[in-house]
Amino acid sequence: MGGKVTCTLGEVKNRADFIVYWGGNPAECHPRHFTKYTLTQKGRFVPNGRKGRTMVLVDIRETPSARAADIFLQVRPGRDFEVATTLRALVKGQRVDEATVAETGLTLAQLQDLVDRMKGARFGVIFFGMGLSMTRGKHMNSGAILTLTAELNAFTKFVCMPMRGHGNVTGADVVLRWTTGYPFGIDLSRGYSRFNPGEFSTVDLLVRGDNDAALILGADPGATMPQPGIEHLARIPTIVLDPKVTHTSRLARVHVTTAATGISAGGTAYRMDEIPLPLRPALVSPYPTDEEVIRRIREAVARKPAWVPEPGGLLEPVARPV
Amino acid sequence: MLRITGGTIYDPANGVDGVVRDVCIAAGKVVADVEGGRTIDATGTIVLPGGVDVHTHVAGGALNFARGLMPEKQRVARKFLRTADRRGGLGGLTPTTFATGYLYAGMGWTTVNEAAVPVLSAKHTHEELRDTPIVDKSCLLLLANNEILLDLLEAGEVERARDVVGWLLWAAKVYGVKAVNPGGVAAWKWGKNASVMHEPVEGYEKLTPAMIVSGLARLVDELGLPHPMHLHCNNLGNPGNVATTIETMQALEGRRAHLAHLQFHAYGGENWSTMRSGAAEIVEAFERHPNLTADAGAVLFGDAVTVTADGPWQHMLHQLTGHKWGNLDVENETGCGIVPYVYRDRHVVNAVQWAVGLELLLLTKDPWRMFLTTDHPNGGGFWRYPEIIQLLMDAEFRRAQVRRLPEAAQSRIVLGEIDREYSVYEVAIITAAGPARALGLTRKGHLGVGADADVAIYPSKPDADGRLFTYPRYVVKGGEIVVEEGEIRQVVDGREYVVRPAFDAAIEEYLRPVFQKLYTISFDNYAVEPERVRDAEIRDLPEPS
Amino acid sequence: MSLTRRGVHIVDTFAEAFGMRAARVVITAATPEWARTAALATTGFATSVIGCKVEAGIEAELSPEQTPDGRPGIQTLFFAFDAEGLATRLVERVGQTVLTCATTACFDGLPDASERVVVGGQVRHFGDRYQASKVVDGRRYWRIPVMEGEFLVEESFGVQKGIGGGNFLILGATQAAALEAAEAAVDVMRPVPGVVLPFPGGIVRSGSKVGARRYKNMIASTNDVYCPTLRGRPGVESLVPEGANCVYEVVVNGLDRASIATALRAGIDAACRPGVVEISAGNYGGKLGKHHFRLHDLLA
Amino acid sequence: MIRLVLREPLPVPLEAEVLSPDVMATLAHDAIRALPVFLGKHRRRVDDCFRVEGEKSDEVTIEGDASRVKWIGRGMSRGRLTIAGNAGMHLGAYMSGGAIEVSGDTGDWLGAEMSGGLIRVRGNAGGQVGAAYRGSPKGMTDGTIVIDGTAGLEVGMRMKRGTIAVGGQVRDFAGLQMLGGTIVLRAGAELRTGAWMMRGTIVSLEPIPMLPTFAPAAEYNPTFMRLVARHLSRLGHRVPAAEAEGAYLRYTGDAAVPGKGEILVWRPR
Repeated sequence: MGGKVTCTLGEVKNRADFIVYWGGNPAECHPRHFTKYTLTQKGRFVPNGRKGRTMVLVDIRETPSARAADIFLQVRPGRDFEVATTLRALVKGQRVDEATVAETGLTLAQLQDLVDRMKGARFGVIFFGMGLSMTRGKHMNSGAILTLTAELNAFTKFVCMPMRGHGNVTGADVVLRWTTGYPFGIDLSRGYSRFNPGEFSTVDLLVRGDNDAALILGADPGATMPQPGIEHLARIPTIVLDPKVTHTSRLARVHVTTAATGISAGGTAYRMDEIPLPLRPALVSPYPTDEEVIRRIREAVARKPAWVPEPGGLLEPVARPV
Repeated sequence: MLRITGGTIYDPANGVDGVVRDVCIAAGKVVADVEGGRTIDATGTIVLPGGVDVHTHVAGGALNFARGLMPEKQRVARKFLRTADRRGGLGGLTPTTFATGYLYAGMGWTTVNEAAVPVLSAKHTHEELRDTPIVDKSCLLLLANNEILLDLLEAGEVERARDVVGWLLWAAKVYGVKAVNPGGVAAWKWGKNASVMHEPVEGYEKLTPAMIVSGLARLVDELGLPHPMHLHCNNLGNPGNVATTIETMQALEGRRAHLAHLQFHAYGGENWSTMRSGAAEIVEAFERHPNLTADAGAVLFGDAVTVTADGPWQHMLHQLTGHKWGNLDVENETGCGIVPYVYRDRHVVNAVQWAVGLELLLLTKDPWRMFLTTDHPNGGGFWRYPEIIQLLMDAEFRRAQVRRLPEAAQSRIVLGEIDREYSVYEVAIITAAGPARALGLTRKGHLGVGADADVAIYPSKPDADGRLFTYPRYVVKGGEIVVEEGEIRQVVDGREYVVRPAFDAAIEEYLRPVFQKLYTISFDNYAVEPERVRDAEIRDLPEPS
Repeated sequence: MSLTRRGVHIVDTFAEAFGMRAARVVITAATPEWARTAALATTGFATSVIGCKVEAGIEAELSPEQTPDGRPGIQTLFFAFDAEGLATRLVERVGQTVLTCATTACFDGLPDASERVVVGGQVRHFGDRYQASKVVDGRRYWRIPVMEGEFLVEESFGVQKGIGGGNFLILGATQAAALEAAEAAVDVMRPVPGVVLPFPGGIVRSGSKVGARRYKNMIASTNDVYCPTLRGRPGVESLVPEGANCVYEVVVNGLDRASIATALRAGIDAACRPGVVEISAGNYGGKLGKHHFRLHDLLA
Repeated sequence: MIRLVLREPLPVPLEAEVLSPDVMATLAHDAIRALPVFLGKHRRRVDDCFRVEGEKSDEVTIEGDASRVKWIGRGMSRGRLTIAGNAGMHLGAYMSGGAIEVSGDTGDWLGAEMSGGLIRVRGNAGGQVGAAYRGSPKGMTDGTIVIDGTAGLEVGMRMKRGTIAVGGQVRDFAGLQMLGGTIVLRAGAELRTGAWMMRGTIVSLEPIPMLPTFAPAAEYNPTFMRLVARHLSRLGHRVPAAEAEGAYLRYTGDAAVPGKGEILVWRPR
């Protein structure tokens, strides 16, 4: 089994001499990534900055990020899993079928060269974006990168990191883990947390129409969900907390305008490498913060007769702790 | 106000060994006497100070990483259903923060020491400790691979190093210093390790693990920290590491130190096929070094999750077992690795490990120096402490377990020949009085007047499994009854212990540029804001000696 | 009292047979011919436990509908003194004669037997870790890569009680008449389910007695009392009557008493024909084997 | 026999792990009606949602569109469960024995981590048939799942033993990280069949796209396929094995692991 081998961004800045971006366009989507953390920064053990680093971009189209790369590998849409799986085999010196490899848009020679460079690196890192994790294969595409990275450590130092989307996804992920034990796709209806992406994850709930209400915070599913999901949001009581009008707020029953976190509301954000950063608001907002609105909703709910989960099912025998 | 009457008191710190008398509580403290208030009839029970866990991993980036890494373990974990006044949670090997509080208190433990905190993510650790109810908490800062510090030690700038340590401790709002595999984690940043005490660390000219050990121990003493340097020795888990551990004891040159989870550092033999217990040698050396305390880090058969800053060891374990592997290197400071593990009684190496933990506890004559831990969750869940206590208190039961081990294992251990049986008094020492003293928590681990009113009241007869200490009748925390008949009755908040060492404030002018060169966040965002720590009890330390 | 059938005198004696352990091995192949080739090889040199450590024979031919893999097959029976012995022989013989034989596969014929011996689980080692196990419908098989493709053999085989050494003697006026009678007997005995005739052609010309008079270390030696040429020789209590000049023995092993009795009854009846003087049976005074078949009871 | 008829369509999912012969076999009528089920976050009685007939039997029939009823037959070890209609997620998960028969479709996680017994689905199944739950080291360890229609993603993910047969096409990642057992795909699969498989057999009667990490070995007629064919024909699924009809092209992989698994693709004469 693979796992997850990663680090904080400073490790990349100070050590990485080989940097792969896969399925992302940092130049446009994470504009400061190159300069602040990865590419052009001079690092403790990479005193020459950009000159001391090799950058590879793997993507389905030649984005502006390609100009920053030393090597651009254009993979056919939806073939990332095949490429990563081939790399896993090559890393271990296994034979692969050249003709089938070619169907990915990359040649065996190109992939073998990439593997040789990866193994030759002193400290390598792979950043994988939503072009990988949100396309056909989803979690298995990410899984392929995670496993490849773990396996490379038999040869040299290698780490990887996901580049997540808008909002503080990482923060939600971190907090949910210590409060419920799981990062996302969590159900609390039986009085304790259960985890099953595909069953409890938002998009699946909405598309199946399993939920009869929705409270939406720091996200705009109305812009990204499949149509059945959007229709369900419009059908049920949907409440949106957002500083601005969004696709979701338009179809919601209630839209509470809140102060923009980080600009006019404080708090803590977790960076993509799970480092907590305090947010210091620069402006004052006439609107309440998300936190305040949620707290007031909780207080209002607390005045109603409390729902307390009842045991009695056989699903999770509450035995001696294991 | 509360009076606990009729119970048999075991309070080793005050020399009380099984005396029937009242414990009186007012305003969260033990007092000489009270008028009125509730009375608990403790007749036929044994009354101990609330347990103190000197070494555990219950909060912060590493443990939270582990939570996300193994949903299959949470799925089978104990469930705490939400009630009107209690939040829900999951138990298991990486419990959610709320469940951590319930599980410790539910067993009679009221103080825990989180043993591994990087400065960079200390804010996160404190957020989790804030959400860990009932128990009081302290935590230790990972420093033995902090590159700013290692550079100063390499350069021999001890004065400045001391100010840096002082500044970092206060920046992180922690209670003490932790050293994990000194130099080895830094080396791991290049995929290397540091398992030889007197060879320079990868990337350094002179600096050796031994120099880091002695240097850091010295700084800790000079800063006058209440808890000595908390040391996870080099070469963890490897056959023959007895030698490394003894070299480390010598490297300390008589300075104070607490050796963590000693079980993992007490193996003889040359390789996995000849690996045997080195407990006798370790204890012999340990007793020659009165400057040291230690905890067992005992392992129990069954599921575990190895969570440690010892990155290189974890990669080894991943390759050994093929189990999933989590690794998180923290810039300039430390790393962490996670690998799920199962200790099997049919597996010779595991059987030896099981025996070594118990041997350390049984061979060490002075219980005030060797404490009960499983290095949770590395050796097994902390909620299994009662199983270890049973093994310590009942030699016959223990031998029966030994006889069930593989022949090959029995020939590599001495556990079968040990007759010692722990008394309740000694149990109170290794679970409460001793750890509290080692941590320098003067109001913990005893029931004398002025002590925090943390009391665990257990039935005097073992339960159906032959165990004491599994289900307390009552647990009192800070004078509040939090557990009754093994059930959580009331959820209170715990405080956090923090030290503020004395250091030259000008050190910031040195640190700021170095920091900005090495790190990726603003120096002004580095330190933990005081308001982030709930109910901090801050202890100001005197000027360095 | 005396019993005759079609003028043939049936001696009032009994055949003495022994309790053994039995296994049933089903061999399938691409054609009936290849199945039979493998079956003959694997049951070859298996006449008597004394010299071969196992007794075996072909029990029946199976149509594709009757075999586990839907190919033509042969059903064989193996007999030995105990399960361990049986296991060793089966591993040797399946390994040397079935594994090696073109297109064959090898299945347990007693799947419901509780007592089992590991056969495929041993033979698999020929696969040098390239073999793969496969469980289908609750039964475990091993797939062993071979030059032809893949040899399939079942992990374990059922073992049950069996009986060896059921027999009768045909005493004829001439060698030709005696052999004719014996062949007639074998023809009607072979089709009986649950039995095999382990000797060449099902017939023994060299009946034996336990031990030897002169060679101390012989386990068995020629049955002198039935050797026509020794009649009248001093010291030989010959049992060959007047007019008889040749004796053949027919030996049958089976899974149970009933099937052996059926086979013996049919065989003796078929052997009662002109030129046969007398039908008798071999025994050791009843001391050695616990299964006795009285000829008169069989024919009653 | 016990008969449960769903009273009306469910507004939200119903978790009803008590709907299994093991639970009901010994219960009297009233006890069955009082069994707890969970409608969303609220605990209800079985008879709040179902009309109940009969008692004390390990023959249980469920009627109506139960496509939102989860965990039916969870961990069942005996008896017969018949569903006249559809069933929701986790049907027969963890089951160790007995038989489940579904006339309609089922949701995801059908027979997940089962260790024995038979599941027969006349309609289509969702994803993760016989799979391991997220993070678990292994999926189904024995038993048989037969689906007449199609199935979704990750069919047989990490399965260790047992047989899965699917009449219609399956989606991506059939046999993902497979550890053993047999998957028979009578109408082929979409992408990434056998990805990262360690051991085990995937049979496809239709040509399927191959990962670059699978290598063709040989065309032959493995004898064990005759056994599989016979086993499945008894369950109404015809699988060819005879030389006369064609042969199987054997691919080995997944070299990424590297694994000892096989994919057998049928080549008709």
